[in-house]
Amino acid sequence: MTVPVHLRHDETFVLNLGPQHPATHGVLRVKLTMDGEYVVKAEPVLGYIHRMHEKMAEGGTFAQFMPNTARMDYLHALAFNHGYALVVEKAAGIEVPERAEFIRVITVELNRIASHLLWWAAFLLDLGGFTPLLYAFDDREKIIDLLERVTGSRLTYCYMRFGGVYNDIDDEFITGTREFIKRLRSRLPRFYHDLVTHNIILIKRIKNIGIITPEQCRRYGATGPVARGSGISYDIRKNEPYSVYPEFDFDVPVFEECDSMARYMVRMHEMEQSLRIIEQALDKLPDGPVMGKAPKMLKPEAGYYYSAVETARGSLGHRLVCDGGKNPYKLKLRSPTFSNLSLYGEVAEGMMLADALAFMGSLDLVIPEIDR
Amino acid sequence: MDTSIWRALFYLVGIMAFAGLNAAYLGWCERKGAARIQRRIGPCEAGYGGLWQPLADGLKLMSKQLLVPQGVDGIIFRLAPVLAMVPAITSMVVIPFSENIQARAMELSVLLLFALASLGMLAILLGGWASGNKYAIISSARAVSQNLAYEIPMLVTVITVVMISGSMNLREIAIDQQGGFWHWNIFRLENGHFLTMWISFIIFFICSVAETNRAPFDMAEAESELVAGFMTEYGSMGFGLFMMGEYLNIVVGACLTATLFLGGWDCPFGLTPGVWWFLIKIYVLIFTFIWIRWTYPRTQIYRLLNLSWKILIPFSLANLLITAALIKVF
Amino acid sequence: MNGYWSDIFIGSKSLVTGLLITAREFFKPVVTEQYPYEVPTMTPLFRGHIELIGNEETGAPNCVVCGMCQRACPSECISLDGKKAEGGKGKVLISYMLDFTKCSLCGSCVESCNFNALRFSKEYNLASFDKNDFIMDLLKRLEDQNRCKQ
Amino acid sequence: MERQEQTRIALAKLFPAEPVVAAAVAAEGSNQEELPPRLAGVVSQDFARHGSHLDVLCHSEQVVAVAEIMDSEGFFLESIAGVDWLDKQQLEVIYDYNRLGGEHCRVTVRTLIPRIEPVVPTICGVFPAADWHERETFDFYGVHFQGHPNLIRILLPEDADFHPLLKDFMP
Repeated sequence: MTVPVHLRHDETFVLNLGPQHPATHGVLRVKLTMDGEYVVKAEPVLGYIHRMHEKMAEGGTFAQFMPNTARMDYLHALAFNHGYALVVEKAAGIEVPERAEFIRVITVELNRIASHLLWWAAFLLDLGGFTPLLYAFDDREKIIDLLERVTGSRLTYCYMRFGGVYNDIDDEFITGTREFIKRLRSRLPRFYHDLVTHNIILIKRIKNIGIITPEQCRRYGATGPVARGSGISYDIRKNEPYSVYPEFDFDVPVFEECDSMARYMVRMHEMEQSLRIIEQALDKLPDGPVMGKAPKMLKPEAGYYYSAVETARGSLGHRLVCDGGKNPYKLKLRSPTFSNLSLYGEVAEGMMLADALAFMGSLDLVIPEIDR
Repeated sequence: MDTSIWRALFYLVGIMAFAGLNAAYLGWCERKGAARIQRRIGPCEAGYGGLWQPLADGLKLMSKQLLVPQGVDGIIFRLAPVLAMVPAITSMVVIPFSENIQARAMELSVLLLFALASLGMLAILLGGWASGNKYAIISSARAVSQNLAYEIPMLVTVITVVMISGSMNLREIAIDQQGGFWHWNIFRLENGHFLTMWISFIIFFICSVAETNRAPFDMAEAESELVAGFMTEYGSMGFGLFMMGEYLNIVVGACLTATLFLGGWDCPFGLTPGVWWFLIKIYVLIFTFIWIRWTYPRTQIYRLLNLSWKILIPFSLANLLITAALIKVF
Repeated sequence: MNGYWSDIFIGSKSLVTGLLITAREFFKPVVTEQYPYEVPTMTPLFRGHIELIGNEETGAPNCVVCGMCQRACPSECISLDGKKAEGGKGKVLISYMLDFTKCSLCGSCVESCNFNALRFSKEYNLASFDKNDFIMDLLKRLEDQNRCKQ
Repeated sequence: MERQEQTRIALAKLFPAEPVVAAAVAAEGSNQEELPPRLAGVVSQDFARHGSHLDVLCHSEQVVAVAEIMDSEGFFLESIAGVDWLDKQQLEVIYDYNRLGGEHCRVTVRTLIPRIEPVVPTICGVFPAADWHERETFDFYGVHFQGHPNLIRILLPEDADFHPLLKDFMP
């Protein structure tokens, strides 16, 4: 609600939201100081699923960390695969064949759609709508089946290798993907927009809720759909092109309203853009090997390397420090939701409980990625 | 009217059976309906089509211990689920199922129903309050403000119906609408009431969804915000009674809507009226409750109050005035 | 006041549209698979736990005990042992243990193998009450498979 | 290029004596290993190779001043990372800055501090984003960010008494 409320700071109580709570999607805990139903202070408490992946990276070889990357953002695992592969390839100077890069882009974008579908489903669940969840899962299931076909797993993929990908795609995958594109395109207007986006209850529920100003985005380092919903046209695929993204024609959806609805719309439009990318990639898919020449044991030159990719939630950075050894000397993962969530306390202040939770849903949190 | 003890016993048993069956099997209907809408199968393991599922659920709930957590107000905590159930069953007493099937045809039976509905709200308040849980207390506070806001437009629309029928006796109101759907209050041709009464019907229906705390107005048990709302601390049959009370409230709401607006036991074409028509009407209404629940997301508490105070109350008042004018003019 | 009326009309329209969509879905066939009654087909790349590949003719494992899989494994799930082959060169596998409780099915071992000695099994019904059931003796598994073939 | 140059000049003002040396290092940047340790200063580097345009090595007390310049140039703080150089008995704190849209420019700011008493002033006052990132670095490396309002454990349990990413920590 935009009406300013006078919060009484003397008559408050503390509401422990989580770590086990239906709205926190996992094990996030938010310590809410409440005045009645109004949030006076919100303080996220992290670390309930912290696994110290960065130490694991230092303990093994470069290749041995690859399976771990999928265990952070389990919804957009292939982007984490991709980001890690890119930074190591950058450090070790490995060439990737073009076909492999195309396959990477296709699978990452499919995974991005799956991630957005799941976000949409979970967001609607936060808002109390259960049926859309299953419609989205119906579509997501198709993507997962396709990805299972090429990667061998359904959720925590370990598909990319330094210098290429694990497995080539086949005709069945290509026809399946084309069918899926057609299917989602026909379903988006009805099951997503008519049923939910244009629904007056939803509009009233998330419009003008959770305003994040562009300046707040910059000060807190928010990226991805959160920044794009605040009118900042920043997408690493465009601003800092990596892989073969420059070859495709796609738009970066930007909405100026800064509210939860804007973030919602950004993600809905991103799905359509991802479909466009996949379609073009399938059309242009070159022939050739899917695995380049890469030494079995990598020993990158000592130095500092940074590489960023755009995941479904924002900019994922890998800061790699090498000392010339065969394992990463230091690998820091800059996960997007860690920064996105850090502005929660400032923005949620003065909201009503239900709005604060709707706002939290609109940030698209994946807790294992925050806690790493 | 016959007042023998057998009649009382017959209705006591009949109403209890009707209430019990509905409370149990509406849960099954809800799950099956939701499953169909979501293109799933729903309960299918226990019996044919999962028909024994309510029985299995009931047995499970009954065999569990009623946990009374430390720090709750024991008496009120135990009383609240019963209080949720009793008014709902009692309401059945005045519902006219057909011309001959009605336990007690009271004057002012409409008023009695509203009094009992408010008691049901009290159960939520007490249950949430006695739990001593923060989520439960927020939920109770929401439930009270919501019920308060929605009783006003509901009563105002009922007054319009009462004005048309000239009685507060549900039986009289139903008899007044006999003889085909053009006599029903919602489409009433007489005096041109059909011009406004369909709006009254919609208002009344929305209010009964809100009164029974059903989605999209389930603010009190919004599970993604308040965990389980006032039921957070309840387990076993305490929870079971709350659930049954909720379903019974839906039945009562549907019965009331059917009687006030849809001609009670009347056949739409004026032929062979009977209890079957009444049952068909209430189950269609109940299906609509389920259908609505599995279509929309939840509203926000202040949106809900806005809807009542800014849209429903002005509209119902305007309807009241127009109806009064129509009655006066013709 | 403008927004008031448009909210009511556009809002009601959107609500009716929503109801119509779910009503149409109500009459469509189910899309879910009832698992124990219908089993979906498995993709060729399905990753179950690993298993040894035996020689087509003799049935003896292809493994030459080079230990590449053991070194490639990020979670140290694999422990294998071999002894010198009698009268020949190279080694013979005498035990191959997989600690499946630690395995994350990454497939590094299968990829690192240069002798076509490892592959993913298609096993997925792996529930058990006992943790020890997941410490698997793959050599024994291969022998069992060979016996089944005969 | 314009933005990069502008930022470079703004940052170079912090290191009055050293720009000449820094430029020389940049020229021969390809074989850094053989050169003597880098002095504080700003260096342009190959983006395609290292993933950042400017590499700033500063003294720990300059961190806040650098952050203020980055803030006025419209950058945002992407992350803070620690590195433990056990053999040199030093800890390194790496700040990654980036711009949200506009001309692309990434800046890496590094500072080296003694391992015995790792103290760096906080940049929370400039970028609130640093709050959590600094807490994380404190959590993993024990770097004490002076002036941080709430320097407590973030990812590890509240009662943890170790800093797991230090190279001599063995679980």
